[in-house]
Amino acid sequence: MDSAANRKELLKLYTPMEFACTVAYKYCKDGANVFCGVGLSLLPAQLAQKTFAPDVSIIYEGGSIGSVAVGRIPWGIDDTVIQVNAECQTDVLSTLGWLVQTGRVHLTYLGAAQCDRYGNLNTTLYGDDYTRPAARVSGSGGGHDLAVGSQNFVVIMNHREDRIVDKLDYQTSPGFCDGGTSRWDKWGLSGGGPLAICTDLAVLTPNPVSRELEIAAIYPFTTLEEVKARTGFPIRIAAGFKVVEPPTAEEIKILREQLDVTGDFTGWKKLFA
Amino acid sequence: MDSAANRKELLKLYTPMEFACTVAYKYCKDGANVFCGVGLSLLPAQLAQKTFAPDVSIIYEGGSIGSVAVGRIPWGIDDTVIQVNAECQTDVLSTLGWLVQTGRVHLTYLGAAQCDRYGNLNTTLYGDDYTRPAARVSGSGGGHDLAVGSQNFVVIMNHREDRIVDKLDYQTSPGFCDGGTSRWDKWGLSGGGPLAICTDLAVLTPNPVSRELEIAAIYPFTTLEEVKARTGFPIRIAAGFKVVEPPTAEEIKILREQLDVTGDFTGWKKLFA
Amino acid sequence: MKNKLMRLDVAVQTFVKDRMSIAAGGFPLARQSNIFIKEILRQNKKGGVKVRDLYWVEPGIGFGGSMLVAEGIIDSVISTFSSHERAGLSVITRDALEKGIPRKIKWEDESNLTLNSRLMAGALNLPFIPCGSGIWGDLKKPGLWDGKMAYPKNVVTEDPFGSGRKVALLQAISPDLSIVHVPFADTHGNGIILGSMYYDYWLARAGKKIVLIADQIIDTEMCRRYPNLVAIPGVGVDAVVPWFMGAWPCNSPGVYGEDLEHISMFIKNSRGEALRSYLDKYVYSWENHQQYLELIGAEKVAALQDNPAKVLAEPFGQWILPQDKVAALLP
Amino acid sequence: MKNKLMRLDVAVQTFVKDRMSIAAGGFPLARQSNIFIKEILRQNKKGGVKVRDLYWVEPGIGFGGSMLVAEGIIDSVISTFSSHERAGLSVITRDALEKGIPRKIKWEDESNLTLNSRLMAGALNLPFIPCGSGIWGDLKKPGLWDGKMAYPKNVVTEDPFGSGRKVALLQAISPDLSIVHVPFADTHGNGIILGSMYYDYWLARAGKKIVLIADQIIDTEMCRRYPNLVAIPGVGVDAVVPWFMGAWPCNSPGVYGEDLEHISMFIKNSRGEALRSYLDKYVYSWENHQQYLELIGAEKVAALQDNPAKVLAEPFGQWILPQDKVAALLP
Repeated sequence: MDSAANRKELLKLYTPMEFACTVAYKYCKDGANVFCGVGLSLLPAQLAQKTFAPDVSIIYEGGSIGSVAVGRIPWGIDDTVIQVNAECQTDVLSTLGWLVQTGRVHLTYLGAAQCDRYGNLNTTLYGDDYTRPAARVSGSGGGHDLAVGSQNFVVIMNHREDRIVDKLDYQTSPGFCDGGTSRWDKWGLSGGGPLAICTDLAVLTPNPVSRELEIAAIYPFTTLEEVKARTGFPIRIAAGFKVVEPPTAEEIKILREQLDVTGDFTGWKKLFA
Repeated sequence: MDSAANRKELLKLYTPMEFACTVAYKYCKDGANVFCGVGLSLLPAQLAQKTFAPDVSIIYEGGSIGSVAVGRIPWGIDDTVIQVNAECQTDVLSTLGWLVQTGRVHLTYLGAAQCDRYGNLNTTLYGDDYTRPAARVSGSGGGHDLAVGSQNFVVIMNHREDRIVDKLDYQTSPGFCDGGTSRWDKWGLSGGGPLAICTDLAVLTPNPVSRELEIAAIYPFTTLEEVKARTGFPIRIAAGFKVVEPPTAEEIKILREQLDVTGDFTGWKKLFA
Repeated sequence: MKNKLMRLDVAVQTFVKDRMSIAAGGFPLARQSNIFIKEILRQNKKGGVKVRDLYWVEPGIGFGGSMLVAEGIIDSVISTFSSHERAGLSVITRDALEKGIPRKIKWEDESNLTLNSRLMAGALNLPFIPCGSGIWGDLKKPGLWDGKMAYPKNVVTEDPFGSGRKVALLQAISPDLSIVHVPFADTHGNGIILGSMYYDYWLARAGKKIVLIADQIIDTEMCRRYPNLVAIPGVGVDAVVPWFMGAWPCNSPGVYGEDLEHISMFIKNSRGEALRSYLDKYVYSWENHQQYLELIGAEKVAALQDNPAKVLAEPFGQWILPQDKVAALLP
Repeated sequence: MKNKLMRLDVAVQTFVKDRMSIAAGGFPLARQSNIFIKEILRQNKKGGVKVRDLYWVEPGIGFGGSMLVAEGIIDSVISTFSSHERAGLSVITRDALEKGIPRKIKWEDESNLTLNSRLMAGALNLPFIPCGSGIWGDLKKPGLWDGKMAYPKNVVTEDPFGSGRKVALLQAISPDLSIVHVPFADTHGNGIILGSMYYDYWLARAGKKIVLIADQIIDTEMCRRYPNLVAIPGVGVDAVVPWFMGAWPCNSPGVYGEDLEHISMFIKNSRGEALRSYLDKYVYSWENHQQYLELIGAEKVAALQDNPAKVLAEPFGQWILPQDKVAALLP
């Protein structure tokens, strides 16, 4: 099989982030309480809700629970389109404090600027000087709290050697901390940590013992060599490694026609430009 | 003047607790935020509101703010008659936690089973064994919190030697603690403590230095001797000591016709039985 | 979201276990979980549950709590007061505390701020919370007083940030079960409260499990129209028990007022044979919701509903589900 | 209760002082106190106030906060993120942090739970509060980073009640002033929020002084009918500034949606001359509420009001006071 040709063909049909979303949404279970952040992390729970998980409850940290976005995908958790039909409007202490910290949130989707070998995340800044960052990103928002208390989380992010890194420029949100069982033993954090990092190239999952990220799967348009080259630390291959199947027609139809209609999130409209 | 005859005459016209209420309500200032508890402590703020302090805001610890009781005086802060026309319904953390502890409550009316020489209160039990009290009374409720955080408070209670005592059977709510400035220096409590103890015989106020209670006034139907005899510790006479004037016709009219209509609180109906 | 409606008997059988801690919402005259409490007693008699020693957390021990004490299935109480407000002190609680009738109970006194704070800490999964109350006086002394303290009481400490201020650290309470009576809830568990909230915002959230008892089940569309009225988000609630007049003889503002006549009668019948007869009639004699309502009496129900606070519920009548629809939704 | 209505300019002159801390409610797209922020800048120019160094506390620095940074009157920020959500990061905040344009600002990063908890602690007059967040990572490191730390950051400690659990103790924040935009408030200061509350329940309560900005002034009768919708009790509020469209270009759910077009335009005009022109036009050029509305444009106002979330406010239209009545009530 000619992987270069293969890649070329698939990337005419799907964007890498459509791969990431269609891998990520499968971690969502029907009936689960799912927390969504901003940007790409908004998509998987909504895709799950519109397919196999109609009874999922989507929680936004601002306090909106059970809403279905009206008209367009929200620009943020504070967008009016998710203020319309929520079953309940409460506040940040009730979402991040009560629901998340008591373990009532089963799954959270997070974005990140950087992720280290133990799934710890940086969403704050690039550079080595906090007082004058090379680039300021957004900040923790509720990310730290969700990483601490959510039963599990899944990260969606870009895969570059300066993003999947050995050492974070800023430690915003905990994954498996120092690895192994340190998240619980040493740091006493309540939640279970990251299930997977879904990038635009591959799916990384923690080794069950060391909790170091390994390559669990790659997308068919890339190669293990490319993934390793784009990872900022020497990364192992997980047991059961596989190549991800392309998104199904139904997944793509819902993603493009009902969710990311404008293409702002996955960039799919550029495929046809 | 024949004090015995005098007494007899006045007690045909007013009950002792009507004296207590009409003294107590004058501590209320117009525009003040006033906290009311149960029983007799409900009356003074409402009397003030209906006379010289129309802009008083009455707060009940359950969360009802700004309500005017409909039909009858409430049996408690949880009575439906103050659920009807409140401007705001919130919760105990907002009333006792936020409003009281940040000093936004100017005055509180409290009842008590016992009061000691420094205005500390017992509303919990009689007897010297917590594990088997001679008599259980109600308990703190919000009394402790109000005594801690309210800018000031006024107590309405019965005057007997086992009620105005040297030593409380149970220390429920702080007055001036160990006396002097110990309330602030030693215990670090935020509010200002008791302004007055209005009993069925007299008005006790704290000495400005020692903070020990002194007899500031007695009602015209009693004597200093009687008050001293009914006080469980040797009590001094305050500077400016006086004899209280009987309630005015207007005060009595409002108390009986608009507030304590049934006479359950002050017992006025028994005068005419 | 899931349909969380559950029959009263099933809810008690599912969620109530011996030696568990239960936090019950409301206030002595308001929205106490009286029907749930009665069903604990009924199931205990029928063998649906076997409960001997409950650890009971309630702002003020009034009607329901007193019945549990009377039937001897309370081991320990954390509370701030015990009374039926102006109707009088709780005779039953006094007899238990003063005379050990029908058994000695352990009692821990709190203030309304310290107890509500401890429950908020539980709801937020914090092990403790500071408070300005509980520094001076006897509230900070050990409360559960049978000689074997379950845990130490308030730890007075200084602000580590250097303000010099003293606070009491209060241990969090995360009850095994929180039960709260609300006038309205939908099938997803979204609970709406009208009138004073008392502790219920945080008391509900504090439970490891959360059960609401609702006078009326409403269409979720009402929650979507008034999402800011939902005080208890359904996403965290485990079950909703529909039971009209479930708080009686307490009030449920918007739906009915307190039955002061009945509460006064209960206080007068709080001892010996009179108490036995009372419990036999009002707790054990009836078999279903219809008989329960008949026991209260149609006239009394109508009178209690005809209450000035009904104005609070006026806008919401159109979303109340009819009884047959609720029955069909009950598993 | 007292009439607490106050003109915008008077409110800024009354409550805003240099070197004070201000906590501002909302979220980057929602109910930010934009008109109050603009008035701070306007009064600063006119001499009504003289503000150089504010200590700014806000969940997410978006439109309003960015303007204050752009005009160089922010000394320090405590926040959790800085962005206009999907519209993009705050260019102005980035320029200040990365390049010191127009001046270097001090920045302290929190998470949404830690910052909201710190404000709740302030509202409850607690010196600190524990939290499960802020134990691991860099959020617990000193934040206000000019070399002279104003105070130590999170103190990680163990539960004194022996659970073995670790928590971070977070220092309380009691801002000198809390400002919160609400769709509805009455003259007594009772504030109603529709849609997500974000931090505002506790952020409002945390202020030593509390000012609400309301799109509409409602008759107190509405509060009496829907007392459970009052999120911010008037009894603790110091002033209410009536200003329709005051949150624009953010949303005020129930009244209008966010103006994404304008926010995107603002981001594109966040530097140099373009920024100057933007501020001249949108902050300084107008003289009164009518001119402010004209600047937005009647068509735009109508379009933003015609928003699906208007359903949330539908039941309340009858209690909105007309403009002339509000004007008459303003001292």
